[in-house]
Amino acid sequence: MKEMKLFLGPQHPGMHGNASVHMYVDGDIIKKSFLLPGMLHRGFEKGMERHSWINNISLIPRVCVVEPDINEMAFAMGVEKLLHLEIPERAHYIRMIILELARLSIHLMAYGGLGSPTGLYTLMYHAHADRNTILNIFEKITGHRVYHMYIVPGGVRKDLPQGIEKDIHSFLDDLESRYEEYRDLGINNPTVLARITDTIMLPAEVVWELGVTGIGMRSAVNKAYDLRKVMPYARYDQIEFDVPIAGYSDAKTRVDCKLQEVVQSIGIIRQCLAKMPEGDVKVPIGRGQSMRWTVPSGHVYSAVESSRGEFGYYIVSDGGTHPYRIGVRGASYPQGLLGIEKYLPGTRLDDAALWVDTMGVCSPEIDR
Amino acid sequence: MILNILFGVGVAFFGFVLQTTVAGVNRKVVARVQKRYGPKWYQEFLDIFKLLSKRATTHGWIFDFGVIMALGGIIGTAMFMPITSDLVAFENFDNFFIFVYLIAVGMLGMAMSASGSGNPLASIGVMRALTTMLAYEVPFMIVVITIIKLTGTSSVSGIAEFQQLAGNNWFMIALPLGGIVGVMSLMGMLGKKPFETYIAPAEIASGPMVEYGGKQLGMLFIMHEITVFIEVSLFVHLFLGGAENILLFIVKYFLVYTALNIISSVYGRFKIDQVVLFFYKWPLIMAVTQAFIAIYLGWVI
Amino acid sequence: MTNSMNNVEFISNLVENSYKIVKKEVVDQYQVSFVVEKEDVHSLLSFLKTNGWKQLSYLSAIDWIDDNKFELVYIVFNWDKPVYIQIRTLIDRDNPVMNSILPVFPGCKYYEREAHEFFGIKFPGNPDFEKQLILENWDDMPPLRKDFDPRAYSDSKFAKREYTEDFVNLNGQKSKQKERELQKENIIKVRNGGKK
Amino acid sequence: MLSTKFTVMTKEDVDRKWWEIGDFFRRNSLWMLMYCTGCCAIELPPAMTSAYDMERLGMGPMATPRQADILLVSGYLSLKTLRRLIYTYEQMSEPKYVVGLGSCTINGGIYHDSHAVINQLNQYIPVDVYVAGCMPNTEAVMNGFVDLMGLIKTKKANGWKDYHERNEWYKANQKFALGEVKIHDEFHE
Repeated sequence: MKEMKLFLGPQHPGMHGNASVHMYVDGDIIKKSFLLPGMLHRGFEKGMERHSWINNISLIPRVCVVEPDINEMAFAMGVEKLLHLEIPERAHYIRMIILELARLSIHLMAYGGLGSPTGLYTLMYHAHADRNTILNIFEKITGHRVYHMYIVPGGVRKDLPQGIEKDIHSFLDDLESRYEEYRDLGINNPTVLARITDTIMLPAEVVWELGVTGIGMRSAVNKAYDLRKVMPYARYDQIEFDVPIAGYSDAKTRVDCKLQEVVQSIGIIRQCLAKMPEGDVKVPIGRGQSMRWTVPSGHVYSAVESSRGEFGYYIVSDGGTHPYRIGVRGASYPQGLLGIEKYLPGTRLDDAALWVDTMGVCSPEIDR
Repeated sequence: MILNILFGVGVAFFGFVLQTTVAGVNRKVVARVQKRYGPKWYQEFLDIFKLLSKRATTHGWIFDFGVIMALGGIIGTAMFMPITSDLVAFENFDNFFIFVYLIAVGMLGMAMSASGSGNPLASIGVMRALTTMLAYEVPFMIVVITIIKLTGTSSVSGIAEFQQLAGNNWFMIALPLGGIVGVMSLMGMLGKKPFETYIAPAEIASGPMVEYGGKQLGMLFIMHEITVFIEVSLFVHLFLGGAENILLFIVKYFLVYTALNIISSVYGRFKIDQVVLFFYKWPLIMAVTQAFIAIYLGWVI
Repeated sequence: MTNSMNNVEFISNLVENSYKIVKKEVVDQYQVSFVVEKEDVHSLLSFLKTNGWKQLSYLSAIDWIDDNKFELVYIVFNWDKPVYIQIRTLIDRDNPVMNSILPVFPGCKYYEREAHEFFGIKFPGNPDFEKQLILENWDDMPPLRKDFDPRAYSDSKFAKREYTEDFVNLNGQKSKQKERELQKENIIKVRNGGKK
Repeated sequence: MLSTKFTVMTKEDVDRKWWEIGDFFRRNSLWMLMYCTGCCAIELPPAMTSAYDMERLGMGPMATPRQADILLVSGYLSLKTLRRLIYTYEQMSEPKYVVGLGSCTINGGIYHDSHAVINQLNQYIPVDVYVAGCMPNTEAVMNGFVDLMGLIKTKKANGWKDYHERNEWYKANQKFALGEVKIHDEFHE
């Protein structure tokens, strides 16, 4: 059979984001595939060098659009490490609430995104309806639905509004009550189950070889390798939660881990809301006019556990008002760019679209 | 003769209008399943007439001729369809095998024009459409042949009359296994969700209809609506005992189509090999046992 | 996890007594960075990999244009003993060549390709570091170097939207400061019960 | 009482009447191309799904450029995407409309000084409706679509005609910015 060249290209309903997968297909089986990144390149790291420290806060969340808060957190933690700055206790808890709400929103989106390649549009509609409630809560807290610019170096921009706990609690209870219904609609659905079992397998040595982290690693290596546990930042050590792990990583286990993480995140948010002390939320990181704040020179790498894996900022400052160099280590770089050559060949053409959702790839992260 | 032909064209037009309104209402029903308000009930009409009002690119004369052949073939098939036992265009021409034969003409037209469009995704979609057709035809044929054996006639209105005379004892209840196989292969025929692999947008960008735009797509939408009308009314006549008057026919038609839509809105999409394996496993076994029971043992409820 | 402070000591004296370290910085209990000579990088990375630092988290370069040097950064991480180790080395800026670490960490294939595209560093040993990865038909110098000005490139290649300068010149007007104070006292007076 | 004189309709009166009827159908069933070119595309899932439900306006996502009416340029546009966008735009069937989401399509937005992002979209393809905002809200996106319907009704949404008339100007701009519009990799012989 003559091999056919096919695109899961930039313009394709199966491709969430904007990268082009070139596939050599023989019949329905994919023989060779590689990713062509760069569609969303906008010179991000060059842009960060041209903005001052405080000015970068508006540019930072725009790296990955699906989950902007982890960028702000990684940048803020990096700058605070360079400054050896201690931020107030309440700011830590507010940061954790924002991060876990962001994790809930992206897990719901990824779980809903599972619906489009498998054809289950009802799941997509239900999941996006819930995600929209989270965006409304974010709008109440930070003023914008998607880009919050809320976690700044030195704490959090402003305190939580009055009565936000009521909204968050009502949303969490509602989501928890419908959690079983979500499982029946999606993962226990016989047709979806038939589609996602034993496809896009990720063996453990590929995890170490490429540096895949996050759910991909935890579901393949069967160990609780989660930065929130291994290297607890922002008071994660005072919150009890466990990390879903599994020994065999195929599309179904990864989606299952995602769903269990949703339950854990709900628990975390409840504990944070309960344990949150009173007090101020921000410590200025310099004196005088904010555009002229300087950060002592040094090299630091600060990493945060995003929903897709370890997301890190490598910040180099030469003591000036502008960062000298900021490198962004996207969590979907290894599993997106490198991984696709390893685990797509051999699967069917229909499973190629499943790769984006179960592996959790965010293409702006790859080409910054 | 002219009167019959006019009457047949009227039936085809009635089928198109009926199916488009029912599909529009169904989009609202499925929307409610998905927690939202659906579009206007006449949205399907708007879509079709918008498509007809647009200019489109053509990929050679096979591409255009195939669409015309598909639409002509399907309208030709719809002309023979009996609405109620007495409302039929050509008196004794509404034989079941005419429908099976003429639908193949429509499908062949679409397959020819889709592969004529030169897009690899379209040829994959066409290959999948024909394999799915192969898959659901076999069990459906076995059940229909048992029905023909029981009723003795192969004319669709004759079968409907047979069920009405037998005290409205529908084959759906008389041959329970046959009814289930009928529903499953109807979902395969309509391309409803579990078996929608050939229009799978997420994998092959809406399959055969990749290169269609504007007028050709409008004609294909009309063809799709009339095909659905043929298949659902065939099911109504064969399994639900036809209808004495038009109103009853419309009600039965609406109920069958809406039930299928609701079932299909909570199902994912099989891969093409899973579709064929599925159809050659359970429906085939059920059809054969039903045939054996109905014909040799004569147990008919 | 709790004894992470001596993790850092464990790894620093492990590395110090077997390699010549130019500079060592301990950022905090989870991160330490070593600056080494260019020749030691390969052996140090494979030494760390055998000791458990199996994951290459990040590889990139920094352009120190003042002292005409590129600085390559390798960040490795060990999930059992959570310590990020930055291995940094300085290479010459005019003819930047650095042997690829593909045999040690296969995951570095695209990192190096990107470093070549944005900095122009050559990585012999990596089969396809020359190919273009992110930029397409790029005709200027590698963009992440310090002497490349994106603003000039953008002005020259992409037309900007011209906004007409239609603003009203408000200088030299009578200042309204007095009316504002008058209004404020009025509001305060009305608020504590005075007549309007 | 004035008797309404029956005037014979000339050829282009009839065409204009048919075109208005066509506009009514085009207005009420706009199909949007499923192509997230930038970061404003994250506001589309809430618009398409149960939260704001674009289908009430008769709009829905379509898989291929042939079937779509609206090309949504959502967010910043890097050079590589612009090449693919020009391919997609030229594949769409007439009358087609372009909606520019986000301030990055208007004047380059936050990436105005970047070496890889174009600063003004209507230099390269004709744009009918702009929706300003750095990540415009979902209501703003829906409002943009309703504005587009108004433009179609008043026959002002003829960007595609403009693309025919000033084709050389557009092609010259594209060549100037992109250097070379054709894509050269082993897939596009």
